[in-house]
Amino acid sequence: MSQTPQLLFKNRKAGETVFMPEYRASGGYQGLEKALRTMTPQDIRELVKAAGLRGRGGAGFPTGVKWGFFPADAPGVKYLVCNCDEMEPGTYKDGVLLQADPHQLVEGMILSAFALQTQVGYIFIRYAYERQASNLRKAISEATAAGYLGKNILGSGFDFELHVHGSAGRYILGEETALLNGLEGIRPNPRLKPPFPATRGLFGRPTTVNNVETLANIPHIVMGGAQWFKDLAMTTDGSGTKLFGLSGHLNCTECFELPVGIPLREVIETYGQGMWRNKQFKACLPGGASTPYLTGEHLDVPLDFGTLEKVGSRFGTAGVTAFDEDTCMVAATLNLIRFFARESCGWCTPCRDGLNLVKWLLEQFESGTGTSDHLLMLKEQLRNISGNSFCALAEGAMGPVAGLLAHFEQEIVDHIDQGRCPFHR
Amino acid sequence: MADTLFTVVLILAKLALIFGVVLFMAAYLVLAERKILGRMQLRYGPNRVGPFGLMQPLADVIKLLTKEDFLPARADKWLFLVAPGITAVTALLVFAVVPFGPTIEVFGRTIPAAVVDLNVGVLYFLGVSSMAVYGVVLGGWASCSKYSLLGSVRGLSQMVSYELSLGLSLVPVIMMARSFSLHDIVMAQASVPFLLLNPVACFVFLICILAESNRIPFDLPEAENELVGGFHTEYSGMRFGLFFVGEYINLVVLGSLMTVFFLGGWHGPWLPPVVWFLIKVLMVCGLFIWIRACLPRLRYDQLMNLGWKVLLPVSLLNILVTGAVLLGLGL
Amino acid sequence: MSRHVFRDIRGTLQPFWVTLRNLFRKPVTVQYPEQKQQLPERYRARLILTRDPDGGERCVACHLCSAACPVDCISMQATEAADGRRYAAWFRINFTRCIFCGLCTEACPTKAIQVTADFELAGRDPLKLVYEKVDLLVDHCGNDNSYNFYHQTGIGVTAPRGENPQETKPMDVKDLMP
Amino acid sequence: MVTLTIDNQTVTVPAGTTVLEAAQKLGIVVPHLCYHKELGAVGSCRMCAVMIHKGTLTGLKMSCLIAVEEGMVVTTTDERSMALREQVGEWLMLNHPHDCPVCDEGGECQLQEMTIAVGHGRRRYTGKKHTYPNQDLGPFIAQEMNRCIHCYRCARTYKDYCGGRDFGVMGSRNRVTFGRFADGMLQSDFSGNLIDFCPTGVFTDRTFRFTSRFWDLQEADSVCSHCGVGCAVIPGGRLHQLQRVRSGTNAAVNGSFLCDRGRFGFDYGRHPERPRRARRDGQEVAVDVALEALMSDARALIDAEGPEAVLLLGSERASLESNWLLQRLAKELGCRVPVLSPHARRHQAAQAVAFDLSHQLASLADVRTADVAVVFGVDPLAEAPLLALALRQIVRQGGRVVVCDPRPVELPFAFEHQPLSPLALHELLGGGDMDGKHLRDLLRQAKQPVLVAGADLLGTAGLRHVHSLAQRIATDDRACPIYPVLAGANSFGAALLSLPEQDDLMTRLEGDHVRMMICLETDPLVEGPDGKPLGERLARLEKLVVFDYLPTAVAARADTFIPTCPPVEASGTFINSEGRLRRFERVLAPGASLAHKEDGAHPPRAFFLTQPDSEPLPAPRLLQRLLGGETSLAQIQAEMVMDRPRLAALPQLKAGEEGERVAATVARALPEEKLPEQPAGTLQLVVSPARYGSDLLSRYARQLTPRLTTACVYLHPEDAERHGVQEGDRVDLDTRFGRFTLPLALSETLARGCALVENSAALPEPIPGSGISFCRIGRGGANG
Repeated sequence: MSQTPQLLFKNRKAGETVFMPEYRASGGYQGLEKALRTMTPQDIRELVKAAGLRGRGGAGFPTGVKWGFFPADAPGVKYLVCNCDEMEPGTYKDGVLLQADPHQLVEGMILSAFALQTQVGYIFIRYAYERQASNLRKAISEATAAGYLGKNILGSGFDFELHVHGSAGRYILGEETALLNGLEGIRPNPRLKPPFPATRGLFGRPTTVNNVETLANIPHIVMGGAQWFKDLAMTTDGSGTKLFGLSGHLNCTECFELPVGIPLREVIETYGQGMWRNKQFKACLPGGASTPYLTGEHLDVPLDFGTLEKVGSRFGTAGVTAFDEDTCMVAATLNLIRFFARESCGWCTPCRDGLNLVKWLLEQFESGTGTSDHLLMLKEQLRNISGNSFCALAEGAMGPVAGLLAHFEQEIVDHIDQGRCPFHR
Repeated sequence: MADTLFTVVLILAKLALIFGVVLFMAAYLVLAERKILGRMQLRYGPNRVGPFGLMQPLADVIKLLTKEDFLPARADKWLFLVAPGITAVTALLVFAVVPFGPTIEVFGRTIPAAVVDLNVGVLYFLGVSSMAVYGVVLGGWASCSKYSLLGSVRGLSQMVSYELSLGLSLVPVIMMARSFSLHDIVMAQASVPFLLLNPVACFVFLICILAESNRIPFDLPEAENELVGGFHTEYSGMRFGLFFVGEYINLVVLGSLMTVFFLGGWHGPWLPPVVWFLIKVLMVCGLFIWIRACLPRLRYDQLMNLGWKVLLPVSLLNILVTGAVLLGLGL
Repeated sequence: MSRHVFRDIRGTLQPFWVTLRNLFRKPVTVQYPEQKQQLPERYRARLILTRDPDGGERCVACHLCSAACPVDCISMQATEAADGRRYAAWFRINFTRCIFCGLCTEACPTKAIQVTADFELAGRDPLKLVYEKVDLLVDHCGNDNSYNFYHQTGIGVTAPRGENPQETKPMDVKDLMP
Repeated sequence: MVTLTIDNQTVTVPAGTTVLEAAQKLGIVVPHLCYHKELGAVGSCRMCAVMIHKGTLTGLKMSCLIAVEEGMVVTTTDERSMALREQVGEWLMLNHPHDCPVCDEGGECQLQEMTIAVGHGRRRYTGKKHTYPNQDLGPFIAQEMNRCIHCYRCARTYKDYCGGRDFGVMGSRNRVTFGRFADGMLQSDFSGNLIDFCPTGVFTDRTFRFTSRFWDLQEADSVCSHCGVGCAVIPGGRLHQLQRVRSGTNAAVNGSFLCDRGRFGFDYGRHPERPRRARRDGQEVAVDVALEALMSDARALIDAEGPEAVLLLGSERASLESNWLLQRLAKELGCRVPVLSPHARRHQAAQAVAFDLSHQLASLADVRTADVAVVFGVDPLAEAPLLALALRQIVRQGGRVVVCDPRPVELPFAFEHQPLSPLALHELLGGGDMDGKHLRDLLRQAKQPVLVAGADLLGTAGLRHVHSLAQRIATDDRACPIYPVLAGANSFGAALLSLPEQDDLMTRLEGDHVRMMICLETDPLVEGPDGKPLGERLARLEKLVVFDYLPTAVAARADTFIPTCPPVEASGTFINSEGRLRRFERVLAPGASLAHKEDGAHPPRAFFLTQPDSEPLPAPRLLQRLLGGETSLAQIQAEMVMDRPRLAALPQLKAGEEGERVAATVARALPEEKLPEQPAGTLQLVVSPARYGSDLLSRYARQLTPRLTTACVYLHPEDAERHGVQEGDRVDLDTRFGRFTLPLALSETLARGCALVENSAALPEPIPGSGISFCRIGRGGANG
């Protein structure tokens, strides 16, 4: 349990936030200094690519590849945006990270900005993360005072300014193009892609949007090197460590930094300290609310992007939410779908109206008025919403529904047959 | 002088009688047809005017007479006006030679029971009845309407086609009667009607007169549901009435001829000859009406095929056979 | 020659027998003015405009009946009442043209226009057969005693907006809560 | 060009076309809702799914978003895409109310069509439906939010395309609503486009509310006659009454848009005082009697007094055919050629456009695609509203618009305004370098520059300068076309028909030669610049004959009045400002409406062979009767082509098409216009049309009343201070057409040294585009 190398959480102390002196004492800003003195932007980009870092915000797109699309050499203003709009149910790792150690993100952003040659950075932070935002503001002012931010950073001739921007507080703002719209001050509907933000992003300029954890990993990669970072993972094609936010029917629901590729059983039994009240494990969401369920048969699956995709789920944000044997999966899914239907921006039909229909169908099952026609309808919804919505919200929302239909269809049938919820006492 | 005067008076009297009887029969045939058709179709037929609808013909005449006499624009005025008359008049004219009874002796004179007893009565009948087609053709053509024209063209070719078989079907009759006089023909059937002697000729004749009279199943010139009435589409009022009456007079006339040529004329036991004659004529008319209730209209090509490919060879063959038999019998 | 000679001959002669037999049967004709027939329930004759169960005019003058009418015998003008109800300012059916096909009743979304079995419409003055709304509107629901179109529409006419069955209350669009 | 295969048919389309548009070209309708050809695709409704078998992206894709690729293979009837479309139909109908019978959109509703097209017919959702509160959006537009399917077309039309600021999207998820922040009349001058662009019945025409069904309307392709732009419109009416106007489509002119003046200002033709009977000396007479009498009067006068005795006056709102037949009538009578416009200066400017500039005129489509536009002397929203919309598209695409105009021009987009008084504007154009260099550089650097010239303010001299400026800007590889703004629907046509020997109206009326005047669909007292002297002169005429369909001032003074028909009741041809021949077709038969007069009133029960009051005949028909012998419009047009070769396209012209540009033949020398000297102590007077209620037609369009603004005098604050007047004062204005008193309003964006009044009924003589004149201003004595 303690042998996992702690990168992001190495300075974490309960109830405390680490600021400049401690951060620097623990080796902070060394990566930045090393990079600005000895490396070219191209070197950093290639290093990140070699390290195999995959986006920690949920989609898991390789960061190096994403940076490869960015026109770093193009003239004019370019933007780096940090997506800290962490609104997914079951996911709270960024909040914990920023609560513990905000400077990591600041350093990571400066490094990334240098790698991508962007002049302006924004941290788009969830409205509820007031403490984290003030931590960040303090970290930024400290970094500015220390010369890590502003004009001509460390004499390298590189300029970077960093701003914290509070979100208006809707889930859709976590979608990168909606986030850009929100940042611009207009209605946060997702934008049409292409053009991708890398070519036309914030204010029409090239922009890259990365998750907090992704950016916070950059200094460690620069310091430790690509191979070291890859070796941290327990699977061959994974890399690095990951912040696992445990929640649900577990004895311990905390955030841990664990290696990528750790088996689910170990997460539940060792770190989660087993199921709450000694009940049986029934299912879990492996990576936040928008990922299909894993069941007891998946307990030995290593938690990584590739392996989870093979079993029909997604790694997502690694916010593991466990359910015990007494949980009605229809009710659990309905609860999630209610959230997603409420958080739809209303732009495209599958999300705006389709999720509501799914919600209504699940309500029918749960209230005992569902029929087998409704089950057929639910399957149609799954087929028609997934892959056909404008952005990933509706598709993610259908993740739990897909899991429900794949593993717990019998539970729906029980609801229909009994005319009531079998778990309801 | 007195002789001539007597003849004239006699002829006029016979004419008046025949005229009256034939027209009366035509009028009531209309009613009879409507009633019989109705009953055959499980209807009542006309039953509103007078008891059992017996005054219906009168009502029809009044109606027809009071209707507007309509002349289509661009119609050929004179022909249009004359055509219905031709139909009615030719039908009546044929009746001049029809003997409806044996010769009677009045004041020492032998008077034939016909307007005239021509010794070429058959030829007269053939000649005059051919004239009837003019009514149809001219009426249709003069109307300046495409339906009328189509109807009259159909009528023309139909009549020409069947005229031939009609004439040929009478040849065996003449051969057997050895006379062109209708009176002689009737006399020749005193014992056995030609129907029994030569049923083939009778059958051909029956079909041909059906076609001559433009009645179902040979009513192609009118064909209400294809040609809106055919040659008389544009006629209204009494002119239409004339066509109509002409058709029924024709029915009576052809019935009479059928009687004369094949049914033995006025010959018959117990009853007076004229009554026999009437009974036979009405039977033929009844047959016509019955056929109308039963058979559908032929298609045009079927009509022509029947005329030229069936009836004509059959009647020619019949002449040969009749001739051979007569020769064989040495008569 | 046809291969079915005997069938054809039989087919030609059979009608003679049928007609002959019919000649001695009793006709089926109903002698109309003296005898009257019991009409079927769905007989289609004179049209009426019915009212909804609450007594309001059902017709909303949507023009669907006039659009469905194959002989263009229906005409109307829609107008709006103070409560937002759409109704016919005038409604006219020209029964001299009507062919009683009933397509208007099929088209009617509010069940306003309905057929009755009253078919004795003949008259000498054609204008007397041009029926106006006052002649057409009746005081009952016709053959459906429960349907009220405005309960299904979502617009507030018979009840305030959102208070009909199967509707939620109007949402507060300025509410910041999701 | 790219070739691809859709449903086993190959089609070749330009690169950049979407699959949806390519399919449409093949006649394959892919159901869609949020896509509109003017607004483009945003991919929100997800209905236009097709299956792409070969291409960069394969699988189920939205056809409105996928650009065509060479060799692409697409099927539109794939099972998966059909299933998705049907599902989208179901989603959209979840909350849609079943109120089609009481919805004005019923029958022309894209949602109805698409729901049927996708095959959604059975409702499976039995839950509750959402309802929304509605907003009062003013007298023109009714809102019924329950019907909304959230395609965002309204916001894209109103905000993005038309630049309206008081309308938008509110809320999220399936509670998204579209509307104003608070109840109130929509402020944009293009608000009516919401009606056309909403695919369902959320926004409907309130003036047309519950009036008719789409399928009952008589409709025909026509041309809007409110201004010189000549937008394609489709008026619709029933029971002999024009009931609404919707936008037609003309890619070269208005696209699919229409301004509110054109859309809602159509009811001049059903004005209650519209004269429908011929009148002679105060007595109603039959039209033929009146025509005969007028002909014999004219002949007698000409025989007695010579050809000068009868003066014919044509019009800028009469059709090309009417004006030409008027010229024929002059020939027939043996009098001098007709004057074709009551406003000499305006007419001269139109001639300059028709003869000097016609080879380098821009169409509105050219304006939309330009990247720099400089506008001289035009207030687009007032004079040519669709021009404002076209200019907005320049800015939306990143271009720039500069407006040089004395008025406080407001436009629905960001632009650079240079407030220049009329004289300063002439000086600038004539080579003065006041900011001129900046403009010239801007134009020189532009890839596709366009100049917009207002004929009313610039006059012949100004147009000349704009012409030479355009020649200087143009290079070999790119032209610099000019979009002229003319006042009347047929100003260009009237100018094109005019003959060199034609004089202006006042010159002809000098002396006492003219004894009889015949006015064709014009009111020279309002449309001419010389109201008062003209009025005095008209009083001295022996005979005044007026042909018109409006109850105008001159019609009231006529000895002989003959009713004619507005464009919706006749067919004919207009030439719009850009020199485009446009045919309009008759929509309705002339005559009084059969519709009910008040609530519940029935139309007549009795039958007539002719409707009462159905006498009005189109002007060309009446003129032909005067000439003896009526022929068809086609015959007149054939004769016109023989007479005027520039109109060669006339016989092939069809209503509803783009129309043909009339090519220039020989440029003709125009007289120099001398600018007047400004007397000391005066202000330059600018008489500008208001957006509503200035032109003759909208004066009689009562539906526009809610949009009328109060008349006032505008001054720059500095000028007001110099003259000692304050905002809200009633001030006296001494002008050459009289003194009048109006309240004063100040405007920072007005040019200095100018007084601006809007031409309205408040003026003693409404004088449109009076050119350059001067006025003195003082405190109003009457009521302070």
